[in-house]
Amino acid sequence: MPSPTEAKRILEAALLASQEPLSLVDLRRLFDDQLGADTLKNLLAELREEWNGRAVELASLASGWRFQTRPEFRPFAEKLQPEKPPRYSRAVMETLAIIAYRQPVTRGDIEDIRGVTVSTQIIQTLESRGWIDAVGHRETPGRPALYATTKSFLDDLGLRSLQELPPLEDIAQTLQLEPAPATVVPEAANEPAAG
Amino acid sequence: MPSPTEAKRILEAALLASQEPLSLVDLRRLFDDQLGADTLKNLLAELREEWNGRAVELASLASGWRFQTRPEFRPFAEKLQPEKPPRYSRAVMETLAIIAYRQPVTRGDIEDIRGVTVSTQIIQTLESRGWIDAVGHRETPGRPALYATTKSFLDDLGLRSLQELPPLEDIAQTLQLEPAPATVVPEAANEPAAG
Amino acid sequence: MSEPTQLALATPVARIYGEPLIEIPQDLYIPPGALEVILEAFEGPLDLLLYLIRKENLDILDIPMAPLTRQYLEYVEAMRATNLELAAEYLVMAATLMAIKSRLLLPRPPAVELGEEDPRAELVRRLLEYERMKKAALQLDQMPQVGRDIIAVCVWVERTVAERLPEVNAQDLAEAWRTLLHRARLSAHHRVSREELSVREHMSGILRRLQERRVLEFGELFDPALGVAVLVVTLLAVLELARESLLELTQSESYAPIYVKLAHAEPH
Repeated sequence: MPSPTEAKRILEAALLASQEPLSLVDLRRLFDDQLGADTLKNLLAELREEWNGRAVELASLASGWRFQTRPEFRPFAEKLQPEKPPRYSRAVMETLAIIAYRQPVTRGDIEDIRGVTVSTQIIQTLESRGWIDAVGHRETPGRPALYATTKSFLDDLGLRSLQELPPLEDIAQTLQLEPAPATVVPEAANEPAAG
Repeated sequence: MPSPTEAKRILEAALLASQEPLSLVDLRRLFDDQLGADTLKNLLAELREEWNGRAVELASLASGWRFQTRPEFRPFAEKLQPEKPPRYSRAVMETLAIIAYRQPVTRGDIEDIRGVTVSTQIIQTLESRGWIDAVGHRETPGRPALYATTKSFLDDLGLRSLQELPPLEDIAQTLQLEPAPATVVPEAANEPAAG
Repeated sequence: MSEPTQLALATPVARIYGEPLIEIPQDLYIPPGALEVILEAFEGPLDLLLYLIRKENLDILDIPMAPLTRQYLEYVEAMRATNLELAAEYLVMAATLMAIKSRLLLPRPPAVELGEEDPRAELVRRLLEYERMKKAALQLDQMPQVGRDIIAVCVWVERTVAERLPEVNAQDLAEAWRTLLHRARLSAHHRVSREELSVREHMSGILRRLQERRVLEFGELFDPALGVAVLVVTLLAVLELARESLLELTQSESYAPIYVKLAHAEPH
C-alpha cells in the first residue's frame, strides 16, 4: 500500500497523463482496488487544493476528474497555437441548446422549436464532436431518432450533470398573460427537462 | 511583464497543455518575446526543481521541453491503459517448457522432443531474458551445451522451486490411452522467435 | 385589441401579400451592402419575429398583430428583393400571421369566447420557447469549452525506457508441454512427476556449482541442514548426472575423498 503522499503523486501523474477524465473506478484500479473510494476522494480534494493558484486545475466532471487549463490561460494558449479554434454557428448552438434542455428530442422537435429546417450537417457536427448521440427512436411513422447530450458534452463544458446547465430564463413567469387564456403557455409549469 | 511566479505558472501550464515538446523560441512567444532566454532558462530550471519528487518530471529533450511521467510510473500507466502484452511464439514456449521440465537438456534433446529444429534465435531469446543458461556440456561429439532454467526464471514466474510447476502426471496418463503415433506432426522448421 | 389605427389612413407605397406597405421600415435604412448581412443573420421566421417584437418593445404576451405582421412582411420582401434565398418557412409564417390577424378581427359570439383560445396563443408559446432556447444557446456558447477556451492536459507517458517483455506463467508452460505431448503422442517416456522435477532441478544446480568451482569434494554437494529428503534427492541427482555421463566421480583409493567434476571438463 502506498503512503498517502505516494498515492497522491501517483494520482496526479495518472490524471496528468490521461486526456480523458478518469472515474473513481479507473483511479481505484491504479491501486488494485486497495484504496477505498472515500480515501481516494479525500486525496483528490487535497490534490485539487494543491493546484490552487496555478494556471492548470483539477476539474471534477461528469465522467470523472481531469487536469485542464483554467479559462484565464486562453490568451497564452492562443499565442502558442495561432489558428483560432472554430466557433459553432448559431444554428449549431441553438440545436445543441434544444437537445441539452429538452432531451430526448427528434429532429422534428428541434425544427418545431427553431421554426426552420435543421440540416443533417448540424446534427453531424454535434455528433462528430461527441456531444450528442441517438439514444433511441420515437415510435411514430419513420421512427425518428431521439437525440440526447453525452457525458463528453458535460465534460467539455466543465459540468458534472445536466442540472448544472445555466437555468433557462423564463419571461412568461415574470409577466402576466393579459386576457389570461386558459391553455396558453403550458411550458411555464414544467421547466427544465434536464436530468 | 508577468512576475517570475506568474511566468512560471504560465510556463507550467503551457508545457502541461502541449502535446509536443516546446522549444525556447515557442516559450518566449508566450511572453511576446519580453522574457530573455536566460531568464526563461532559469525559470525552467526552477520549475524542474519544483517537480522533483513527483511522478511527472520536466524533461529537456533535443526538440525542447516537455512534461513526462517518470519511468517508475510505468506500471501504473499500464494499469490504466494496458498495452497488449507481447507473447512468445509457440516455439519459444515449448522450448522453455522442455528446458523447465527436462533440464538439463541440450538443443538436440529439445529437437528430439519437439520434432523440429530449434533455432539459435529461440535459445537466445530465452538466454537474453535470463531465464535459461548453459550449465555444462554433454560429453558427446560437438560437446553440446546443457541448458537449465535460472533462479530468475523461478522469480519471474513466482515460483520457489521447479516443483511448483504444474504437475503433468495426469496428462501423461490420459495420453497413454491413445494409440502410439506413426509419425511426428511436421512443423515449419524456422519458426520465428518472439519479438 | 391594441391595434394602432393612425397608419390606416396613410397612402400605402406598396402592397405586400395584400398588406399595405406604408413606408420603408426605419431600421432598414442601412448601407446597401450591410443589409444582406443583417437579413442573413436571422435564424428563421421566429428569430425575425422576436427581433421585431424586441425592437419595437412590444408585449410578447399581448402582441399587436397588425403592425407586427406588416413589419414582418416588409422584411420578407426586403429579403426577396436582395435575392436572398428565402426559406419556405418565412412564407408559411407570413400566412400564419395573416390568419391570426384576420381571426382577431372577426366578431366572436360571447358564448364561444369563453372556451376559445386566443388565436395568438400558439404563436406566443412558440416565440417564448424559441427565445428561451436562443438565450440558452448564447449562454452555452459563453461557457468555457474544452478545445476552444480550455486545454485538457495530457502529458507524455514515458514507455520507451524498458523493452516490454512477454509475461509467462507456470500454467502457460504446462500448456506448452501439454501441446507438445499431444503432438508427439509421447507418453510414459516423458512423464514428469514432482519427484523427478526435484531431481532434475538438483541436477541443474550441481552442474551450475561445478561451473564455478571445477572440482568439488563429494561431501560438499550435500547440506545436511536441508534435511534427509534433500540429501536423497541430491544423491539421486548426482547418480543421474553420472549415468548421463555429465559428471565424473573420482577416488584415488578406497576411503580417500571422492571428487566430483564435470565430465571431461575443458582445461582452462
